[in-house]
Amino acid sequence: MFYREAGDFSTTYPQDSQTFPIRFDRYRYYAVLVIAFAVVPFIINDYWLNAIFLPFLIYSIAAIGLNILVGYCGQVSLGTGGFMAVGAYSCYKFMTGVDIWLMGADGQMIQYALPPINIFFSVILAGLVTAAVGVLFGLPSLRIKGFYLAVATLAAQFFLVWLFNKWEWAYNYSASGQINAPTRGFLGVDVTGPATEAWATYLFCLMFVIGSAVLARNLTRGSVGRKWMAIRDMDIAAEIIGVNPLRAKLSAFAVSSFFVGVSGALFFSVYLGAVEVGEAFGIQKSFLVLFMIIIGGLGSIFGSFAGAAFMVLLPVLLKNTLVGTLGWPTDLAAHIEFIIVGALIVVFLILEPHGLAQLWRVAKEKLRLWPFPY
Amino acid sequence: MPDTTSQTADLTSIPALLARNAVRYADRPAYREKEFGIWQTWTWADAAKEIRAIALGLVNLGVKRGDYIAVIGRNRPAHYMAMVAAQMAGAIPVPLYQDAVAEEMTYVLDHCGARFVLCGDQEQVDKVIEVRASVAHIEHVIYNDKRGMRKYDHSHMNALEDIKAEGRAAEQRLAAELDARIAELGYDNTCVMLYTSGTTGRPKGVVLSNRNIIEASKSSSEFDHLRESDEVLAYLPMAWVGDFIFSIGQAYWTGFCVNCPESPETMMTDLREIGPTYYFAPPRVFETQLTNVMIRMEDAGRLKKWLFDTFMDVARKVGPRLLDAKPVGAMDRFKYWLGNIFVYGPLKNTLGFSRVRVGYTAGEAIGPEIFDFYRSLGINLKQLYGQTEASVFVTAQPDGEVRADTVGVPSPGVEIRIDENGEVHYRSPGAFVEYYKNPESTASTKDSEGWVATGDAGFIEEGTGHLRIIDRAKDVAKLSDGRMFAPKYVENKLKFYPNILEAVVFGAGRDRCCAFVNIDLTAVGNWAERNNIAYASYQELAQHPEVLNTVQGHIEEVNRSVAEDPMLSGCQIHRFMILHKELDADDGELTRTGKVRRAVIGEKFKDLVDALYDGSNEIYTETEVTYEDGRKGKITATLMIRDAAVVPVAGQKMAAE
Amino acid sequence: MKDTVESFQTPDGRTIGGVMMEMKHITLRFGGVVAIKDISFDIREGEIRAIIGPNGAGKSSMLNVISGFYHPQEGEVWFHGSRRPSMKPFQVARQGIARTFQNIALFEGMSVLDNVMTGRLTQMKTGMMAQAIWWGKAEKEETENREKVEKVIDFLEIQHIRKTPVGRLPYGLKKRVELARALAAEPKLLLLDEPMAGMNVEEKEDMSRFILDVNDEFGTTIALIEHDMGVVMDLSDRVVVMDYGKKIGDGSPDEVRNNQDVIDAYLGVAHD
Amino acid sequence: MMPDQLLFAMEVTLNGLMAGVLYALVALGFVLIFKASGIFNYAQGVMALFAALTLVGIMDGQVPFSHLINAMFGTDIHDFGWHVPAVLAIALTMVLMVGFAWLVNRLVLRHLVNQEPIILFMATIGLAYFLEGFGDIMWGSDIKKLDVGLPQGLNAFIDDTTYGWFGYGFFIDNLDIVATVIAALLVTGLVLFSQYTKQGRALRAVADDHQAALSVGISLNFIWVLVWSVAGFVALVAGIMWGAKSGVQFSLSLIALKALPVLMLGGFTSIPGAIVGGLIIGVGEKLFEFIAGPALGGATENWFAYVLALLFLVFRPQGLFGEKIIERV
Repeated sequence: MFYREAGDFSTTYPQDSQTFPIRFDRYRYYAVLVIAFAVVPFIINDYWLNAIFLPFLIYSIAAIGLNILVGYCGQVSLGTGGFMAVGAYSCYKFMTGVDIWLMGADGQMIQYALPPINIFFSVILAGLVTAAVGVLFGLPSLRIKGFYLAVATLAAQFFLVWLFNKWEWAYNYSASGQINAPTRGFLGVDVTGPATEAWATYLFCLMFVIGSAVLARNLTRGSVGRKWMAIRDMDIAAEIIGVNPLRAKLSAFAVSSFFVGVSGALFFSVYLGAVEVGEAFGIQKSFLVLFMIIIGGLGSIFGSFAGAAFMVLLPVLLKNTLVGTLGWPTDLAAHIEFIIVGALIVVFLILEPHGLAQLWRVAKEKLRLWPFPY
Repeated sequence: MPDTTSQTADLTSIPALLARNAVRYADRPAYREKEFGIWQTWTWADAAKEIRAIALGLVNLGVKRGDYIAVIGRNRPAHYMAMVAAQMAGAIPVPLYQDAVAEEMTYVLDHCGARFVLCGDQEQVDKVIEVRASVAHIEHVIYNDKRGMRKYDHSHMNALEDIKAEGRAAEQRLAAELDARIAELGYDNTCVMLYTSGTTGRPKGVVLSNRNIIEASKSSSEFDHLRESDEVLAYLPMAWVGDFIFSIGQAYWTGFCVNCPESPETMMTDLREIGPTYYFAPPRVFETQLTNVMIRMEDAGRLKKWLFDTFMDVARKVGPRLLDAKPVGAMDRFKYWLGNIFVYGPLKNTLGFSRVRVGYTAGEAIGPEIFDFYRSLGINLKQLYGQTEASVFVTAQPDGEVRADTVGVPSPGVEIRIDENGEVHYRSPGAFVEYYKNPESTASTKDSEGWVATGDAGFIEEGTGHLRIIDRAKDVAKLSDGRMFAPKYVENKLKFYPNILEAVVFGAGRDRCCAFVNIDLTAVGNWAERNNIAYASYQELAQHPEVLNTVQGHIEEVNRSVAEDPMLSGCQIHRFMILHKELDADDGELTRTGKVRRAVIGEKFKDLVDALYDGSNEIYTETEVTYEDGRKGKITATLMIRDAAVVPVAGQKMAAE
Repeated sequence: MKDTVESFQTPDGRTIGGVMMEMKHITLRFGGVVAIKDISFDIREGEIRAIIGPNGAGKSSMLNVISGFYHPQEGEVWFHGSRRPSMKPFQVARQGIARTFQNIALFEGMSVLDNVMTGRLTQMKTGMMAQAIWWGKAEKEETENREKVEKVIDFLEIQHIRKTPVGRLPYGLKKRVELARALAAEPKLLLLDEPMAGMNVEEKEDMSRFILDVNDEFGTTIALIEHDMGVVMDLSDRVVVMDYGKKIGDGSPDEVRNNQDVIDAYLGVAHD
Repeated sequence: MMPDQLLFAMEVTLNGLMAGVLYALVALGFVLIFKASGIFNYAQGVMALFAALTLVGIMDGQVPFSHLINAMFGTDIHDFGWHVPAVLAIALTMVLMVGFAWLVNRLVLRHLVNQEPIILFMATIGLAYFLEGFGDIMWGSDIKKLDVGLPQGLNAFIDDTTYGWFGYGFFIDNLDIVATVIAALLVTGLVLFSQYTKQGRALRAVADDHQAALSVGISLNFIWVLVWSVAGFVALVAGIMWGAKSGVQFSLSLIALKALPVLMLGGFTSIPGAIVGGLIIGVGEKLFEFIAGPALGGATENWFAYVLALLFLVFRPQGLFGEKIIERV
């Protein structure tokens, strides 16, 4: 209905294959950016930040990551929690200064500490480390397919969580076994630690979100993305037309894990501040993110955002209505949330396997054809 | 006219205009074509280079001054460029209808004596090779699309690309020669020769000089304030004068961009993508489009349908007034504004008319409600009256004085007079030079003072000064009792009904009028579907009693309206039948531009005509038809004949007593 | 030796070059089952080579051997004059061998355009980083390949469905898109596995025309499997006939047509 | 006399074997459903939890949904104050599980036929979530003791005999022994069922080829309800065992996860595979913990099974007893 496409044509291939080929969509996208960068920071407060914006932004990154692996490359992973943990802990090490033990002249082990790295780069490095780990656990994907692989990735989940429980080096030998984010700044503004401004942390995460979205889009629109999708849709045919399955799958694992790692790093350093691996990055996290992309829409970057938003908002709403309004006990609300989420997953898989993104697409088509029905 | 000549002294030929545009609009788009998924674009600078290269190539190929170069193919930039290139080389381009049947093409190619023929693709080449057998003077065939051409004998054949390449290579050698030829071009050189798809007899080659084309383009462009930023979609046959004026004359004069669709099938989507600002279409196109809109809306949900109906009512009320900048109440303005959001805007968008600034329709009369529909949407659709001999423009409707039943006031620089027996004559800078190799018809149409007979009967409305066309002058005849018989006038009224595709009215020299009717398969078929009436074929549907009733209803309405005009009241239809086949250009029943050939039809279906008048109620008939692939076949049918109620008028009473 | 015969002209004026690919004594087993038994034949530059035979004759298996999907227990595959080592299918593809599949193997989740673009993957070289940045190298490469692909799309007359998801297409068009995907790779050797299976007469005619045009315009060497004898005889320059995994005939359509074993095989004479 | 280490190892192995049998039991639930409907039922573990919760709830005469009711109407009801004998309670629970099986088939599976396995897998994850929340709402999420009267504590007999032999008494819990016996019986029972009963054969037929099964007039719906009920039954038993051992609580649903590696080892389609796989995992993780645990800081059971299965799969993708996959184009 609002589309005016007459006179909206492309004279070059880049124009034709741009992310938002339709002018109207393009403008809407710019509008969203403007609001996100120039409006929200001024009105945001701590409640909104911690209840909605931070989790939404950070989970969006994770969802994008997982979507690349599951939605684009068709390799199901249940190890997201574990990989987020890798991101979190490596970020912790980088921002506090990695310490290495070397054999001294006298045969004694001596500890050397590298200087702490700026939080921004710590997050990115954390992503890279996670990518490496991801590749490692992705190796079996060449031999194992479908849910055999899905189950196999549980190994990553459990092993990694266990690892960060037992490995003192990872949490700097702290007695509690927890990791705590020290106060760190970016461009002179504190983004981690106890005393941070809402707008600062918000913008810091937003930056990463936009970055991730753009990178993901670029990767999925070109040859790399086509390799992934080819593997997803029909791996045998893909190999016969010249796709190297191992490289395609591993690259998907790497990229996916990178984003997941970044989100893990932010989740720990910016959002929680203090983390106990078992509860922060348990198997439930893996499922949560998986649900985000199922409900949001597999193989769609927009879907990743939609799903994240949905899964973040749902509990908040339930809590506000059941606990806030009706005054029910919290645990009850939690259980009801379980029921609703579970039911939703099933319903979505039955009615709209392509999730919110597909609903959005359909609605858009209808608007473009308006007033005609077809 | 010396004055205008002096004004545009330096711009007295298309190549001259090109040279100007190549500088003034160097980086503006001159041509676009949807190919390989995107709109390939040529700026005026590019176009100038391309065209020059082709021109050199032609000279190199041995094109001499005054040669005729035939161009056969769909609307493509390369073809337009080739025509201009031909002019540069001193030759005269002769665009032909690509869907012309071999024998038609043979005649034209033979008549114009073309030494060179440019073909769009293999299909056209094959035709020309066939023709070449009988037409000796065709020396060389140039083709644009290389697909499937590799196996052909190339001793007298080239791809346009190669010509271009050779041209570039020959730049050094032939530049001087070419420049000389370009310099020679003046107002009085022939610009183009166009064959009129004569409604009767052989097509005639209308010779149009640079003066004709450029003056016509100039004045019409100013008339509608066309600018270099305008966009047109070139989809009508290149051999038709209109396309030449829009896509070359006006385009080169104002420097706007000509867009060519990817293929006839994708025409509608391409139209939508480009969203032209200046648009021409014959009434047929608007008609079918409206029919489609209505059919598609039939299946819309309740809400959408309600929105559509309510707001279309609003539009009909205030839309045209707004267009003509007449006073409109605030409430209505608001309603219209809403409607624009919910209906008109999206509708225009889906039809591709969002950006249309000036839209024209011509060729035949357009149904008032069709015309009003588009105008009420806020599309500035107007009518003009013109013909090949006039380089299109005789009259046109100025903004703000647009009506369905007139064809407007004389275009700038055009004088009009109506002679004693009602025929319209005009004199204008656009008036053609002559009919090629045909002095006698030239003499019979154009007199010594340059007055040209249009062959149409009409009159100038008192007060408004608008011209109204009744019919072809020669078709305006008398009934046996001497009353006026203007078949076209009635046929048009009939054709305004969506159910009726074509109508042919007989009555010249007879005591009363009878008619053939063609039903519109889309509209009627759709109606049949919704009333689940099963039908196997066009004929079966055509003879369905329900259909006959509907058509009879339409005819009787028309009779009533015709009766209102005492001058034409004799033209009421007493009996009619629905034909068993659609009238078709391939069977010679219509002209290539889709006008009915009354004589031919009267001859071909003599048995049916007689049946109409001998009072029988049905008749069995056999007819030969030509299928798309050229095969011939026979169809047989038994046709119902119905009587239609007529309004008794003074004239008849007297005749009765 | 006939394998070394130099290029010659076909009646319709196409040049057939020397041997491009040669299969030497190929034997392929699945467990106990012998799918192909000691078969040898060659494929020449620029020719249309057909492999025919009744169901279960091992035709598809042979194609799978050529495209490196199956690895024969015995025998050698020679390509461009050198023995081909055991390769993964994607390596074979990169040698310039493209194929279509008997039961269409398009990527249902993608548009026609993307499917055909996947055919170019072997030619696209920019690394992940460049892709992630996109502007510059990756975009340039994308555009260049898009141009090539659009030529193919134009050639096979599928412009109107460019952006349609392949899932929505009718069978006949899917086959054409698959051919487009294979062509996009600009293969030296094109393998067609029953290109006309399940098509109606017009579709078959179209497809034959396209196959001939491909061979004609691009000089692509084509090896095809087909049931429809008539089609095969019209299309191909030379025909290999297989039956129960054995080669029972090889030669020009006419030679094969008059070969007694072939006639028996097709009339279904009992095998002893 | 033997070196202590070896004795410990033997003891550990023994315990491992017994744990393994339980793994096998849970794994069977998966195998059944997978064979019959190609669905990898992630919800199996939660079913066990749900079954156990229900059993306890019924035995203690809890009022279902008392939480919810109290929250909604401000009432304060908890239980009916009666106690249901174990046998009856088990029967009732079983009925409930059958009902659940029917619902699952009716509301979920029927709408997902011919979807890729992975979609179905995700659906069962959703199912698991639903059931978990549902169970908690129905019976409350507090840890409960489950006692259906199984013997518990040190088995004196084994202790004495082994002491007699090695001068070191093995510590074996009676419950484990009972569990093992029951599990063993159940396993044999299931094997016999699928081999020798009409339904069993039908089930196998379906597993081999849906179309064929349909054509010989076997109702898919019936089979699915059947297998889900059987799976429910298995879940119930497993629930009782683990419940009795370590109380009924959320962690119980994780034993399902433990069964996954078992399946990967044994192959999703093979009953003997499930059994052998179960034993391997059981023994393997206990021994590994016994040998390498201390060095690694313990709690290696959390992941050992998975990593083992993962490595194993890399070399034998189809598992121990799974059929070899031949790819075709």
